[in-house]
Parts: sequence; structure tokens; C-alpha cells
Amino acid sequence: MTTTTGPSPSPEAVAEIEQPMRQARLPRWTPWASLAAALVVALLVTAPGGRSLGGVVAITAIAHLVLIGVLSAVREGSRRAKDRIVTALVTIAFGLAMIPLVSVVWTVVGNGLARFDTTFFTWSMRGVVGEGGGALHAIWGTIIVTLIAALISVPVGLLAAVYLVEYGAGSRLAKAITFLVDVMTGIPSIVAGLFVAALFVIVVGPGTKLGIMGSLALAVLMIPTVVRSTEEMLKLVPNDLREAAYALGVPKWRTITKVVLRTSVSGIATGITLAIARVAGETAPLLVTLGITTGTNFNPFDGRMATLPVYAYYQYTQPGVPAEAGVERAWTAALVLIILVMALNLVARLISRLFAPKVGR
Amino acid sequence: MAKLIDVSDLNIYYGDFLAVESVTMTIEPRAVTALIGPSGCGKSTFLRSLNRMHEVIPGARVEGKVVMDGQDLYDKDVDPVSVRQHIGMVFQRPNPFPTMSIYDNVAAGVRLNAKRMSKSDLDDLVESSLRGANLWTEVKDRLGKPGLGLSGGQQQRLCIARAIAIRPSVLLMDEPCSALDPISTLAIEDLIGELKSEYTIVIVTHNMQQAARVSDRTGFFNLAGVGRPGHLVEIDDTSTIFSNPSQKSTEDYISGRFG
Amino acid sequence: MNRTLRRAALPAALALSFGLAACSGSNEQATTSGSGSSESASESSLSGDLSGAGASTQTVAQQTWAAGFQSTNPDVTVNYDPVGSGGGREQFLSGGVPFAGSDAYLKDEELTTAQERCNGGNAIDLPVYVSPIAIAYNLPGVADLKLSPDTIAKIFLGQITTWNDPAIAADNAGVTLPATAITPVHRSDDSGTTQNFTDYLHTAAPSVWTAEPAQAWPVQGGEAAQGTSGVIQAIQGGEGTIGYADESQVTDELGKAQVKVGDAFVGPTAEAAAAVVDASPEVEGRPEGDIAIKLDRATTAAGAYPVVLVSYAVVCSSYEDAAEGEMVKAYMTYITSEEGQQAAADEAGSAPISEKLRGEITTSLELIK
Amino acid sequence: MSSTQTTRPDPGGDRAVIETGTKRAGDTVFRGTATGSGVLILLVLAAVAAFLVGEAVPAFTADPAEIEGERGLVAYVWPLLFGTVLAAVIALLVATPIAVGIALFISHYAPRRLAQGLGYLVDLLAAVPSIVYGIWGITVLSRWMIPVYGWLAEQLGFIPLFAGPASTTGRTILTAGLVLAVMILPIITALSRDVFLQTPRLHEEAALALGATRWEMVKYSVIPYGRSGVVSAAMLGLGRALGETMAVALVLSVSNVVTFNLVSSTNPSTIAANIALNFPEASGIDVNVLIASGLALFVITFLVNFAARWVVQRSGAKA
Repeated sequence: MTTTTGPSPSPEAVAEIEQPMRQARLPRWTPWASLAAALVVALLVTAPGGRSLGGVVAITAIAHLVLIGVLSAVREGSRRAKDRIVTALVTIAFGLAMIPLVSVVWTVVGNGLARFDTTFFTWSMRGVVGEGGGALHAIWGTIIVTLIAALISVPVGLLAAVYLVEYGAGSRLAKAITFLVDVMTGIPSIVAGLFVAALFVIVVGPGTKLGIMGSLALAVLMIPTVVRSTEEMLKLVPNDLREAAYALGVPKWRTITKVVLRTSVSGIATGITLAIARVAGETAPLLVTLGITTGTNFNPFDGRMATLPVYAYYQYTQPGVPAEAGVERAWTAALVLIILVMALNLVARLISRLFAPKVGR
Repeated sequence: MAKLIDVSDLNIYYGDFLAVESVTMTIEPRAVTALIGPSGCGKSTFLRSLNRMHEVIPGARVEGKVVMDGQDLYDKDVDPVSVRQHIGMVFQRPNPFPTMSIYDNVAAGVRLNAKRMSKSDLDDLVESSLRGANLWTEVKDRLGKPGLGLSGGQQQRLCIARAIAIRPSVLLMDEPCSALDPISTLAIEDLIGELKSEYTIVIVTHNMQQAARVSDRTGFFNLAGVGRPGHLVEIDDTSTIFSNPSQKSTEDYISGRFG
Repeated sequence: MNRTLRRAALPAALALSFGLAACSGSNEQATTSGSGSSESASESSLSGDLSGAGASTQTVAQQTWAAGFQSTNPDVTVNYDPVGSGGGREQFLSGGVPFAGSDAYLKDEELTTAQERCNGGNAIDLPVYVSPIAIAYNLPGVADLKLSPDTIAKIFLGQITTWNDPAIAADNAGVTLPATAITPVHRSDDSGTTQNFTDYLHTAAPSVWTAEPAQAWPVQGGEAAQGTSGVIQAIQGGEGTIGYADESQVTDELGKAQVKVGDAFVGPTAEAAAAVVDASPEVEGRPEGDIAIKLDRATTAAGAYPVVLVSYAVVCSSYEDAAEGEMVKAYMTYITSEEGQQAAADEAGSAPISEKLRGEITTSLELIK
Repeated sequence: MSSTQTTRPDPGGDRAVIETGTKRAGDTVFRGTATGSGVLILLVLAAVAAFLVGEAVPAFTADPAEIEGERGLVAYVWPLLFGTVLAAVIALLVATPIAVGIALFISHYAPRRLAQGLGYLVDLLAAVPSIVYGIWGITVLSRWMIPVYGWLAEQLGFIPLFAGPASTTGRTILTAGLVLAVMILPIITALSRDVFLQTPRLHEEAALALGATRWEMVKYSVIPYGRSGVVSAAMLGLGRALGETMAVALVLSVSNVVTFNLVSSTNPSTIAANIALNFPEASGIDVNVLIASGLALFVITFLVNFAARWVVQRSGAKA
């Protein structure tokens, strides 16, 4: 076999490619030192003009970026410098995002604890004016409405995603459905509420407000998220798994349920939780379809049902006199809603860990 | 017991593109038939048409007859799923099920087919399959561990054990060793030598030495040009194919003149 | 989903349904188990659901009345859905609810459609909720600010931009006014409060405020906030802000301006609000029993505070279902009773209606059969 | 390596012939239900679209005088549409880069144990209901932003974006955009993190094996692999930002005007917030006008989704 000799690269090019093994490296503590220096610079700069926390943090971040970049470029070359700058940038992005998010949780927990007492969980608002009262009727309402919404949208969403990925891939109907699921993500939450409200006014009669209406409105919002995330997860299942199952003489539907879904169940569980979390906090559709009531009602097919977001909204916007009682109840209701959704999150995380493919990354 | 497969005038299509043209051959039972040829000549496509895996791809179809034990596999009321229960397959890249342990992987074929089997029978089946795949001694004390925790070669043997667990009569292997190191490849080749006494084995390989070492008969596929359908040039005993093949193009391929 | 999940879901659903019945609010169990308030003299025979809908301004008052009414009639459940005056009137006229709350009395064409809804009788407007609208401001150091109608109109039109403007100084002799900028705050949502406030500005300062009274704020610019609490929040949030909201909702640290009536200045008190309602004539040509009041915003009666909101309860003079009619009549009697109005005054900060008005309303209620 | 005693399951001897029979029932049933649910989505959507168009038509046909502001439907809806897109764009411009930063931080930069905890914290924050962001926005964020707007109006007053008297209550379109950004940040981060974690180890190790620094590895293997995932995550976030109602209604000081000014108290309202504010009190033709604006929002959201998906297609599917 004769090996044809092509043009060999010039010595400079070769030198350029071969990186020297031993390279000058900055000591490990450099990033922390540069951060400290940046803080000092920021304090000096803002000293005269009166110090606002936001200002100091911003200047420290920028100073740190410049400092670490220059230091690294000089000592370690531009590639390492870029790497350090990006590491700093990514950490700053994380810090930047944590400020508002932690502040939200801090405010809600701070204000919410005031009325976080047994009466809040054992009383409804029936016959209660001013102080006292609770949101038990709203808590039950949210659980029942969200549960029914999930029971409607998860099977439909899951099966639709299975169709899109396993059966209909490439067919015209599948393309139409994917296209329309995109459209459905675009439905504003209030319009979904209006739609269901108007539907029931025509079907049942004017001014009807039932628990099931809230669930349907939420289901309309949930289905696209469930379909999209499940579709994404199903596509991630490598094809050789499907072929392995087919080769074992396993029919297609059992391959999907036992192998494909089984492998991607952790991703699907996360997708479903995100969908439930997003929907449990919706206020607008429930405001239009359910309105508010003061008593506990477990039957979604008869009479109104209070839910936590609407309860928090009305307690905040129409607190009555003195206003503090209502506003406190609103914050506690918001806190309870967050805890409820967080518990949901935990349950789904357990499911996904329980069924996750047994492979370390 | 192993079965004879008689392929007559088989044409394989992807939609309306003819991938493999009029193949006629007989695959001997209790023997290893190797299929060699340049990439793109349709040998893998042909292999996948034997257990009707080809039809999994939307739009793919086959014309012609594949008769096993007097039964045409492409008869219109034959269910492709049950064909695959009789003709097992092992793939190029080892693909144990990620969510299952070693034990579950081997038992998957049976469990997924919802066959009612007592715990003890299942244990015996798993043990005999793993022994059959020369993997038992290495994994017998960690059957609960995840399948993906094994090395490449072990994973491939696990897939073989999984395939023989459903007691097929034919075993198809699509370049089983191309992703493995030499030692694992040797282990697989020895295993094939043992398995051929009980199964009809058809193996597709790029490695001509492997074909020579392992197979009893060899078929050479070739294609007239890029985008043209592949066809079976000739099939004969491995010794004759590698010493004096009847066709010139086989001679060129064997001696590696055009690589 | 696979078998384990399905097997786990079944027992959970069962447990849930068993647990449900025992978990309604303990305050509800207290009432349903009959240990209700002891002082209800006669065990009232009324029972069933009575739901109304309408103006959000009446929400808290309606909740207070519902609580009071339910304590004397434990088997009755009263619901009030604050869907707004328009929505309330629409649902009432289409038969969705037996009574509605509305910040404006029924228009003539609504009265005609009410004829066949009210089983041959006619609809009746009852002024049950009177609430003074305070002009609240956030100006540290300035206690009781005095403003004439024209000045107020100019401020909310953005024609007066700083607090030490001569027009303001003229009404507030001897008060040191800071130079901070004025930020007028109005409601971003349609509301009865906006309707009444713009009605006051249009009648009391016609030359300056030319826009017609409407539920939506007609003027561009200035700060807009959602709901009464939003307005209060906005006023508290900034300095030099001024806005309008139900007097009961205005917190203590905000000032309440006194409005020029005739040549005196009147603050937003309950008595002053009741005074202007009595001083205003009734609208002529209304069906029998209907009490619609044409608020005299330019009144010069002493001690009358013209910036006031009157909200009506709209009922039928006769109902197909006699029990429903009886329940509505009892509920309206309670609302307009001394005790009902006082409860609303304490909890919702409304101004109790005057004796004169209560007399007229009682005669109208007799008509309901 | 021949095993001593090879008892192998006897291969298929006893089964004479391959069972033939009708097509497997399981497949047809499962395929039927799957297709059925796909079609159900079509029906639901058709119903919603029919409802929207049906209710909106009266607004189109009504003469301009009846519609609020007496300048016809388009003059009423256009400022709302403008406000919706402006707020959503601000939210996206702020949230997406930070979200990608956090996703990378969690998936590739943070130490393993910390990454797990942070990932959970982010998922938790995707669960915070919108009403809470609304109340937080009006009580906390707008107070924070007052000095910032003051500073911006002084220093950068000449740029139209920051011209004019700064709002004294901090309730501007920029604050609303920031609240929306905070709301959609967890959603985009959660999905991007999942996509980045799905990058095949092979690609990453291939880059590292060539002596790439961590950033180069991310640039050459993680980002190309995750690009379409990030775009679809941003699209989901954008969809939510466009449709958000309560948070914006509470936070934004609205008036019916078109302006790019980010710091003054006269801001364009958004369609969703406008519906939430006015629907309770609306009756008659106003309801149809609001639903017509809902239809406009529906169309604009769909166009945005369609454009984003087109970008994903053109930029090539994932590796």
C-alpha cells in the first residue's frame, strides 16, 4: 500500500499546534483574591455618592471580571483568560438570578408566617369577617381542581406525545398536531378561562361557576406543556433500545410502555411537575371560571369552589377594614400554595429518582 | 433445533429506492453464514430483512420469499412480531436496557412478552442463557447490578444471552465485534463457535479474517456503483470463497485490491 | 404508566375520598351542627342558597351582611360574586341571580327587559351602600389639605404639577407647601369609584373637567393602579402622590383632603356622606318602589360631602319561586336595618343610610311578594 | 474459554411453526388511543379558535364610536399589542442570557453535590404562582427600582428610553418586564439545564481530549448540542411572558399610549393585563372588544412560536 505524501505543514504551523506541556498557571486562590480586590474598589468608588447595595454589587462584579481577565491574559494566555472570564460570568449570572428569587421567597415566607396557624388550616371564611378565618376551603379547592386537571391532561398529553414520536412521526397529522400544540402553548391563560366560562354559559346557563370548569381551563393550559416535554423526552430515548426490544419479538405497544416510557419516565415526571406547578399558580382562568366562595365544597360538579390563588387575589385586593387581616391572609395563602406546589415537586422528584435508568453520568 | 432458511428472489426497498436486488440463497442450519462486502452494499439491510426488522423503518418494504421450515416469513397473515421471537438479533453497539439490572436484562425477552413463568424457571433460564453466552462465571454474584455497568465485551455477551433467552432458532449478528477490543472479539468468536452447534447463525462483518475464522459459508455482496442497488455476487463454502472464488469481483475484494 | 404507579394511585384515591367528608372548615361544622348563635329568637324557616353578583365595591359589605344574615338564618348560604356592576346587572336580567349589586341604577331599557324577568312585576333599585370617596394624598408635614373642585380637576388633569402651586396655596392660607412634584393616581381597572369621582369633577368643575363621567379613567398620563388597594399602595409608595379611594381603605399615615362645598370645607365623614344623599332629589318617572337618587354633586348644603359613591341592590318586585322572593325580602330587610348598616359601617367603612332613606326603602320592600 | 458444562436452553425445538393470526389487538388499541388523543387536541383547539373568532367578530363589525376611546378597534388594540410585545421582549432579553448562564453553571461548573441542590431550588422557583410575583413586584421590586429610575432619568435622560420625569412609584413597563423575567427565568433554566445534561459524554470528552479549556468544551460540544433545546425553552418562557395576566395587572401603571419610555409612569398596558383589569366590569360590546384583543394576543403568540420553531429547524436538529 503506497502512502502518498501530501504537502507537510510549515514549521511555524507545527510549533503553533504543539502546545508546551508546562504552562505558567495562576495560583488557585487568584479568583478569590481578585474578587476581594474588586470589592475594595467598589467600596471606594461608591463612598462619596452614598452607598446603594445594588450599586456596590454591580461595580464589584464588573471590576472582578476585568481584573481576572487581565491577570489571566497576561500570565496564562488568552484561551485560559477567556475560560476564567466565562467561569466568573456564569457564577455572576447565578448570583444575579438568586437575588430576586431569594427575595421573593424571603418576602412570602416573612409575611406568610404571620397567619400560618392552625385556624388558617382548619377554618374556612364562612361567617368570618375581619380577623381570624382561614383558607381550608381554598386549599381543598386547589388540590381538587389541580388534581382533576392533571387527571385530564396527563393521559391525553402523554398519549398524544407517544403518537407524535412513535406512531405518527413524519405523517401529515403528526405535523399538524405538533404545529397546533405550539399554537396551544400560545393560548393566554385568561383566554382559556374565558373559553371554558363561555362554553358552560351556553351549555349549562348564565352565571354558572363549577369546579370542573376550573379544571378544564387548567387542563387546556397543561396539555401543551405535557405534550412538548414528553415529546422531547421520548425523542431522547436512543433508537437501539427500541430495536433491541423489537428484536426480542416484543410488540410495538409493549415496547413503548415497558421500555421507552420506562427509560424516559424521570424526564416525563419532571415535565409533568413543571406543567402542574405552572398551572397550580394560575389566577386569571380560575378567577373567570370559579369566582370565590366562603364555604368548603368538595363536589366539582355542583356549586362554586374557592382556590388558593383566587383567594389570595381577593384577600389582597379587597381586604375589608382593617386591611391588615386580609393582606396577612393573602400572604399566608400564597405561602401555602408554594408549599403545596413544592411538595408536588418533591413527589415527582422521588418518582423520577425511583424509576431513573440505573446509570451514573 | 436450528432451522434452514431458503431465500428466493428477495428485493428490498426503502420507499421506492431499491436497496438490495434479487437475492437467492440458502442458509444452512447449525452453521455460521458470514456476509461480507463493501459498506453500502446492502448486507446489513439484507440481514435485517430476515427477521423483518427492516419494516420498522416507515415506508420500507420487501418483495420475494423467505421460507423457514416450510413457512414463508413474508406471508401476509404472518405477524412480524412473532417472526422476531423465532429469529433473534444482536446489534453492532451493545444495547442492554439502561433501566434494568443484568438479571432483568436477560429475562426482559420473556417478561416483556408477558409469558407467565415461575421465579425458579426464570432463574434457571437466566442462568442457562448467561452460561450459554459464557458470561455466567463473571456476573453470577452481581446479577442485581445495572446492565450498563459491565464492560463493552460483557455487555455484548449480555445482549447475546438476552437474545438466546427467548429460545430463537436463528441468531442474526450485525457486525457484533466492530465496537469491541480484540480480546472481547475473540471471546465473542469462540462463543459463536459454540453456539453454531445449536443455532443457525448469520453474521455480517467487515473483518474478513473474522469471517474466515468463524464461518462455514460466506456470501459476498457487492454494488455496481454509488446509489445502485446491492446484489449477492456469490455464496459458497468459506474455504472456497477465500481460496478460489468463482467471480472476479470477489477475487478483487478478497485480495483487498480496491480496499 | 407502568403497573407500580397504577397500583399506588388506587389506594391514594380511596383514602382521599374517605378523608374529604370530615375535612370541611371547623367553623362550618360548628354552624351545621346547630350550635349557631343562641340569640336568634325565632328559628327562621328560611333555607337554601341565595347568590348575588355585581359591583366589587360592595364585596366586603356583602360578606359582612352574609355573615350576619347566616348567623340568624343558619340554613341559608349567601354568596356574592364581585363580577362588577355590568356583569351583575347582566346576570340579574338573564335570571342567573336573584339580586345584583350595581354602582348605577338600572337604565330605562334595562327596566323594560326586567319586566318579563321579574315574573310580571318590575325591578327595584335600593340604595343600600353609601361610601364617601376620600381624596387621599401623601405629603409629609401637611395635615388637613383644603382643595376647591377646580383645583382638584386641574391636579388630576396634570395642569397643576407642583404642590406649592398658587391655586393650592390660595385654599390653604398659612400652610407651608413643599415644591415636590404632584403624581396623580387613578384606577387602571373600570370601577364604580372612578365613575362617581369623574361625575363629581364633571358637575362641580364643568369648565375644567370637560370629559364625561365614565368607569374608565378618561385622561392620559399620571399613575394608574389596579383596584382600591393598588391605588392606596401607589400613594403610599411615592411622595407627593394624590389619588381617590373608598374612605374606609385609606390608611392613617395618608392625609384626606377637605373639599370646598359652598364656601366651607368638608372632610369625608359618614355623616357628611349621608347628608348629601338626603339633600339629593330622586329621579322621576321610575317604576313603583324604585329609589334612584340623582346625586347633587354641586350641592352647597352645609356639612354635605359630595364626593360619594352610592351603590344599589337590584331586586324584583315578584319572583316565580315564592321562597326565593321571601329570602330576598328578608335579606334586604336585614341589610337596610339599623343593625345591618352598622355592621357594614364597622367592617366595610360605609356610611349608614339615614332614617328618612330607611323609611322609603322599607315601604318598597313591602311590595315584594 | 470454553465453559465446562454448556446446558443451553434448547433453541425453539418444540414450537413447530410461527403462529399466524390476526394483527395483534394490543397494537391497534394502543395506536388508536394515541391517535385519538392527538385528534382530541385538534378538536379542543378548534373549539377555542372558533370561540375566539366567534366572540371577536361583533367587535370588528361594530362602528368605531362604540369602542372605548371612540377610535375604533385597531386604535384600541394596537397600544396593548405594543405593550405586550415590549414587556415580553424585555423579559426575554433579561431572562434568557441569565438562564443559560445558570443552566451552564448548574450542569457544568458548580460542584456536583451543590448542583443537585441548586437544580432543585430552580425547579421550586418555577412553581411560585404568578399572583405572588405580582404582589412581590408591587411591594418590593418597584420600591427597589425607584432610585434606579431616578438615576437613569438624570444621567441618561437624553436617550428617549429613559427620558422624562422618572416614575415616583417605580411601576413602569421595565419593572413589569423584570417581574416577567424573574417569572420565566426558572422555566428556561430548568429546561436548558435538562438539555445541557443530556449532552452525550462522548462529545464533551472528545473536546476535552483535544486539550480544550472548559469554556471551549462548552462552546464546541454543549452549546451546539443544546441550542435547539434552549430556543424551545426560551419559546416556552416567552409564551408564558406574553400571556401573563395578574402579575402585570398589579405591577404596571397603565395608560392607552405607545411609548418606548421605560422609566415614566405612563406605560402601554398589555393585552392580558387589560383583559384582567376590564373584563369583570365589562358588558355588551366591551366583552367582544376584549376577546378580540385576546384573539390578537393569541395570533401574536402563535407567530412568535412559529418563528422560533422555524429558527430551530433552520439551525439544524440536535447532534
